Amino acid sequence: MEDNILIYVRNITIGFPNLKTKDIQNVVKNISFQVKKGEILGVVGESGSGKSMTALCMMGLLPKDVLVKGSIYFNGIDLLGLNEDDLRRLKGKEMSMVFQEPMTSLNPSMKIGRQVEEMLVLHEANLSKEERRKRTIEALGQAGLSSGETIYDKYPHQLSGGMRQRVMIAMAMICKPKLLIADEPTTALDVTTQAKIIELIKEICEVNGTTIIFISHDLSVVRKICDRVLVMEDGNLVEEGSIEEIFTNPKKSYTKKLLKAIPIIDLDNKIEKQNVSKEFKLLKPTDSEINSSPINNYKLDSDRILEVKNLNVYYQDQKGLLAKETMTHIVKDVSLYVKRGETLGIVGESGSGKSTLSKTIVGMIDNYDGEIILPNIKPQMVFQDPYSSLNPVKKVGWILEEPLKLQTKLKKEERKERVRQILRDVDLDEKYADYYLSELSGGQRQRVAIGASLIVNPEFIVLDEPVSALDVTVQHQIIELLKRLKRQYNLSYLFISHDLNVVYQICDRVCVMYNGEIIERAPIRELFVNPQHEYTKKLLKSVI
Amino acid sequence: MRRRKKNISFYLGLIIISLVIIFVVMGIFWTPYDPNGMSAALKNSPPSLAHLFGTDNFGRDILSRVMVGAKTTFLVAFFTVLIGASIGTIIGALTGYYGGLFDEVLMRLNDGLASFPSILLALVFVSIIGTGKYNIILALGVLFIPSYARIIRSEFITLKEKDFVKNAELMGANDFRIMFVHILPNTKPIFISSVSIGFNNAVLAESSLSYLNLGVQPPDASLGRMLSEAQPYLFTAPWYVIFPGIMIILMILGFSLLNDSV
Amino acid sequence: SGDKNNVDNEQTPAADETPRTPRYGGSVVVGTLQDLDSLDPHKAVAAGTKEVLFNVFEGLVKPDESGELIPAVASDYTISEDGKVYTFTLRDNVVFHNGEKVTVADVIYSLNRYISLNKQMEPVLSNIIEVKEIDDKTIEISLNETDTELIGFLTIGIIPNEYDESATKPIGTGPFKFLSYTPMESFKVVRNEDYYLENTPYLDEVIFKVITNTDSVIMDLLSGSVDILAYLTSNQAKQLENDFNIEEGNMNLVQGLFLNNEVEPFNKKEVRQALYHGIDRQGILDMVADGKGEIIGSNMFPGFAKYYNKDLANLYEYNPEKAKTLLSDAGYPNGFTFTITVPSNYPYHVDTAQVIVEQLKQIGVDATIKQVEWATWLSDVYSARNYESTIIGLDAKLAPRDVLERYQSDASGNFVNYSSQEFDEVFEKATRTTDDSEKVAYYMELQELLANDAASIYLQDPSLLVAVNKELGGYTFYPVYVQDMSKVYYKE
Amino acid sequence: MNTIKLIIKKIASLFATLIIVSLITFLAFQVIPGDSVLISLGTNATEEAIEQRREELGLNENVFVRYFKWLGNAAKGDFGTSSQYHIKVSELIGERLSITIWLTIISVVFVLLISIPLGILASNRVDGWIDRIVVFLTQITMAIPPFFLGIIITLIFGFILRLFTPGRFYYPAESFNKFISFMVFPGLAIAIPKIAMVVKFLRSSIIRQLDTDYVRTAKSKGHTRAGIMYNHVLKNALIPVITFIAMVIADILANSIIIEEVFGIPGLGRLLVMSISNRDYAVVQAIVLLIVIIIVFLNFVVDILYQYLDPKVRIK
Ligand SMILES: Nc1ncnc2c1ncn2[C@@H]1O[C@H](COP(=O)(O)OP(=O)(O)OP(=O)(O)O)[C@@H](O)[C@H]1O
Ligand SMILES: Nc1ncnc2c1ncn2[C@@H]1O[C@H](COP(=O)(O)OP(=O)(O)OP(=O)(O)O)[C@@H](O)[C@H]1O
Ligand SMILES: [Mg+2]
Ligand SMILES: [Mg+2]
Repeated sequence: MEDNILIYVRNITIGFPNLKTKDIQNVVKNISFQVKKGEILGVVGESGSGKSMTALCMMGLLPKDVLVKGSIYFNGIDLLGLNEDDLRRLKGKEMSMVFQEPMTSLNPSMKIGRQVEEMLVLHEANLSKEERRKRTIEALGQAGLSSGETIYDKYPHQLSGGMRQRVMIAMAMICKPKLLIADEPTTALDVTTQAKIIELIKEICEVNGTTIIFISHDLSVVRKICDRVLVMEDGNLVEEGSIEEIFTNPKKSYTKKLLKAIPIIDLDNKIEKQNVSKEFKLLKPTDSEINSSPINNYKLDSDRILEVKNLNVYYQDQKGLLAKETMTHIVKDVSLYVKRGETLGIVGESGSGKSTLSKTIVGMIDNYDGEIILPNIKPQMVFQDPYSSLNPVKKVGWILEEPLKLQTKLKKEERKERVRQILRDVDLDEKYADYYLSELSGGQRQRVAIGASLIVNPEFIVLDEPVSALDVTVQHQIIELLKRLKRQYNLSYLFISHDLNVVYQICDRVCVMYNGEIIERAPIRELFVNPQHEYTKKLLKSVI
Repeated sequence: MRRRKKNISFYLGLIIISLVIIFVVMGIFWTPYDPNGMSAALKNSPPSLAHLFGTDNFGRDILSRVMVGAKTTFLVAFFTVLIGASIGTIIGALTGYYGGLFDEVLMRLNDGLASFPSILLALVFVSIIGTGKYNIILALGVLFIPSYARIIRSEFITLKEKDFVKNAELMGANDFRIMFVHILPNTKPIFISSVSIGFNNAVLAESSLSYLNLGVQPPDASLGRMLSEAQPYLFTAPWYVIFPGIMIILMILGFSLLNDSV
Repeated sequence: SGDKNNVDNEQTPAADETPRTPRYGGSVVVGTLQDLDSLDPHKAVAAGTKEVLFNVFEGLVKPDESGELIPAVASDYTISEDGKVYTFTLRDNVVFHNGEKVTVADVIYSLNRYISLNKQMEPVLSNIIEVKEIDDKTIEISLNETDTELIGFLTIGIIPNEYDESATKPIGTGPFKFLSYTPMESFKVVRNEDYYLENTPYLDEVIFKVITNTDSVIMDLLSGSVDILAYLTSNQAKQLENDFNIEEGNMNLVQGLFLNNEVEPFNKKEVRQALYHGIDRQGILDMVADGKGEIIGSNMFPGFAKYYNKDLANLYEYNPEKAKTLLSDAGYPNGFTFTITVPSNYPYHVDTAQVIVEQLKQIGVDATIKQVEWATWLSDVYSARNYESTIIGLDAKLAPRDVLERYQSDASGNFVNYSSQEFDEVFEKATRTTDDSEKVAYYMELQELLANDAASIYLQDPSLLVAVNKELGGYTFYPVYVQDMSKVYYKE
Repeated sequence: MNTIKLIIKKIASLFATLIIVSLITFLAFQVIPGDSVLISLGTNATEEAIEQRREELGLNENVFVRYFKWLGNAAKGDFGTSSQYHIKVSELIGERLSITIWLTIISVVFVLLISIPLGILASNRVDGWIDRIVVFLTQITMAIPPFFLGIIITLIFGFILRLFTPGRFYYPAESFNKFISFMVFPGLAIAIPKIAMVVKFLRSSIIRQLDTDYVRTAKSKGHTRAGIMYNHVLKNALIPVITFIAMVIADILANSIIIEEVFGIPGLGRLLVMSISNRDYAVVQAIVLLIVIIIVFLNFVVDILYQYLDPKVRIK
């Protein structure tokens, strides 16, 4: 083995025993690859193709009943042959990992600061308490969490999706490991933050000689930072090569398909079906727009499905039992509306209050003032974090069937049929109906969540980062599905995403959120062509 | 939630419980002797071929008594847990989910019931509906409610904050469905252990009631009653205590082994 | 050490096969199965309390081991010919535990206090017209009507004049002085140095320890934390044989299956008699007490030898066939069902009930047992008479009328609802007569009446088994409930 | 919510509970047959005597009048006099309460000290041999009725090992050391089945947590098994167990009767049983109320702990 090889994965097969049929289902099939020291290796591929499983396998973190064949050499040591203690010594210090799902991967009852700091406690025992704290806050800051001091004392559920992701990154990098496996580390980050993080990763790689395995769906990011790429499909390693080779001269049909599906913002081809151009250049909604009729006996414009007026949302913070409660003002004086058959996009900085806004709209947060008018509609919501928003003890089939049971009078057979249909729609095999969520990949879970919200064709759906964990082909398919349903049933969406490509493809109008406020709103094309606010300009610069 | 493999405990539990059930069912149709038949000549005779488990202080065949006693004990424990767990779960679910004044009121009642002396409660039941097996079931069942209510409530308090619950609300599930279809299955591991512990407690409570003479009335047999009757003969006729004791242990052991691996 | 010659004749330790020299001093723990209900000798009603207080209080007279009443605080007494005047002469040297001498005033105060507190419960007392002082050594009790048995009630404790702290700091004249009492725990007494009998008692200290859990009794005895314990079961006695002396006496109880004579079908004499024939009393005795005890046939126990009618024990032989015939004659060819209500705190009675249930199956009678708490028994069975049958043991004071008076038709203790004019008449005569042999004859007749009528099913007088530390001697049985510790001593 | 407000609210609701429970106890005494008069008069009772005694004790008054009289006195701190022992209830209960509380503390200490490590040990390697042994042992000990366990412990420690004298109880005032060294054994007898239950409960709660993603994260940090257990799993796993332990404590407190009987400990439990059978209303009432106070307090502590353990939960 060459000296400069850090990781050598040889003939790895990962299989799950199926309790019912008693056979073994291989989710990673006999793959081999090598990673050089200091290299950044990108791993792309179909959702559910075994990327995360391979990564977990390297870290020795697969569930207990999994069967693994093959060997993984780290610096010449066979990881699979190591005993528990020796393997443990490598973890955290020598190799660390950013997990795909940051919500469930953080301990819900432990403060963020302590969770990050723990790395130092475990691996740099000589540090004093103050030093540890300093380093922790520093690491959080590097990961783009400038207010490290306040975040230190928060619990995971008090952070936004992107903030959690950055916490995970800070945690994985704080000890400057030799190998960093990052499984979709930037899915929940807005492009500006993403750019910052990627800079950081690159820098770390250069300064510390860290080797990085970077699993991502975002091919443009992969292209930007990786040296080499692996392409996976259905458990197989279909192609391997340098960035140039793969992106310019793909050999395998899957790779080609993947590259073709990369969404490109083609400003000229965007067909303008909407007649909303009047709104152009509005920083704040005009009075006439909001108060189109007197407040007292307000009736919603028949074509408006949602109207939000001067909404302020707060979170209660209580530090310790005896402390007084304080209120944090998160969403500040937000007004917006969604028309029937329209898709309103919300983009914005991570932690700016997008999820908070959407949760308030669907009625999950009570601490608000202002008005939310949602006449006679049951909005559905796709949560940013699909894993925790779906019932963990139920099978996928049950979860998908539940809304049908609740909202339709379909017979059992019809319901089953609908479930099969929606599974196909979101590009999941029917067999997954029999799976628990814990047995799915990140992207598969996300698709289940989308399926569950779409299955009854609700008039209005709030989607919070619905496609962040999907590979571009599936992403494309989902977006097409959403568009089709929208046309077919005249659905309306409130679509939150940091992925401007996606936003561009699906949204009719966009609001840009920054620090709890809507700083800009415009029809989609206008926004891209002619951004007004500084932040918006910055956002767009990092894409186009 | 991961599917867990069925392991040795499961099969061991299955075997034990099957044996117990066979034993009990057989006792319904046939016993080697009349379980209440006495004989002065046979008083306290040790196990022999004629009396495999020996005889008690009335010369009654212990094997026959264990057979019918196991049935009584099993039924009492089973229904006690059924009553306690079902009502307790409902109360725990409602209070945990809704919280507020409702919770406050029911939980205070619950505290009251939990602190109310069980003997006094049993006496009240006895005075209202008389003694006997069914009365014990009712009294014990009521006594068991608070513990289930507490445990399920505490589970609900944590679970109701989860996003999947909020999501279920959005899907249009009514409170009832959210509580019992969405949240409840998530309490399964805790619920299962409390059922198993409850079964156990019920068997023991039955024997304690017999010990306090409020349980099954003589000459009817129950395992608990036999144990407490056997107590004075611990040294002179140890078989009297050993066989019902083994039966109780088997019953509880089998049940919880089975339970553990569900 | 003790000097045998100085010991009063009457106080000689009862027959111990190999009398060894008693030693003075030492402390003994006596287990009692019932907590004390009051320390006031005039208020205590529980047998278990009287047993204990016997050591602290003495009456004008007190019982000896043969059931005779011997002088105590009084040195002598006479009963007038017509049985209406009792005259007592006080003993000279009796002092209270507080050091004061017992005077006539003390006696009069005590008797009056007792009478006023208890006359409703013991109607006999209302027969007393007055208690008066004759001189500083003599008192006289005069009665309304003739009653020679009243002497049996004069065992009541003498307490200091106007003393009203008996409930917490009892002061008596008995061989032991009260030291302390902890409810549910123990009652401690110490030797009374000034007791009027020289060299009595032997022990320095006696602790009556309340043991409510009969199941831990064996452990307590074996571990040495209890020296004397009465009311053992035959099984417990067996287990203790090696480590303790097991003394056997009589319980002096009438244990019976008492039938409510007013409810169907027990209102029919034939049915009651049928049950008698259908119950194998010897079988019960063998089963529950390994044969220890004595079969009885009426409401009187053998210990009361003078009045006991022994011919009745076998009046009804065990004969299921005859029982069945009687039942069909009475209109129950297929038997009947009934409930036996048993106080659950008496395992002995519960066991007896179990055997009876089994035996009665032979004659087609189906009995079920209902265990109740003592309080419930008192209210439902005894007081409200709302029951079909019950098993209980009846005890009595040393007066034959006390044993039998409850069977008078209108007696308040007549919980079996027995009603017989003949009985009432004979009872009247028995209590009125002053002639002793006539009295005995009447009482024999009363027992016969009860037996012939099968007023209830009289089963047995169980034997009283007492475990006594092998180091101890002098344990004495009485025909009434007492634990006389003044005769107990450590052997040299 | 402000903690002081919370405490005030809890105290208010405690009083409500006390009133409800005392009323229920009172009514229970109306339902069950027998009364203290009959008990104290025994078989000597005549109707006149009973009537007179009832009159003296005010038992002939209307039930509610009696209840409110009791309530009024109780509010002034006067819980009445024991009908059996003719002494003040407070006096009768005083020392017994401390004995029972000691017994409870000793057994709870046993439960906590043994069951938590044992539960962790067992779930450290689920289905490993230690786990199997622990599960098996706990299962068996769970199945032994308390009175029986009491006897076995007396036999083993009292007769075979001679570590204490069965039946020879010492008051704390007599000798505190002897008191404690005696109480250890009944404490053990109470604790053993509870230990088994807590182990079982804790084990299943831990197993549930071990399956979660955050544990995976902790593993990736290079924690040892023990480190994961103490720093991550335990806190989350304890949430349901805390409730259970509070229940166990309440149970020990309220139901140590049988053990007190077997070991001859003059505690509250025994007093309660005796008082119930003696229909000694005042004593029973006072004991029940004491237990209520302790249980409500325990549950309050649990609620507070909850908030501490699960940051998402807020006491309202
Ligand atoms: N416990 C399990 N039992 C059975 N199958 C499982 C289990 N866990 C994961 N799988 C399957 O393994 C496959 C690979 O999952 P993995 O998480 O590695 O996908 P991925 O490539 O990371 O996908 P994504 O991009 O969506 O995260 C998926 O098809 C999933 O259904
Ligand atoms: N439960 C909570 N309690 C207190 N603060 C919270 C809570 N949830 C979110 N916050 C805070 O509210 C702010 C906005 O969070 P939100 O989740 O709405 O952001 P977001 O715009 O969705 O970000 P992202 O794109 O990263 O998901 C964050 O600063 C976060 O720390
Ligand atoms: Mg993945
Ligand atoms: Mg968000």
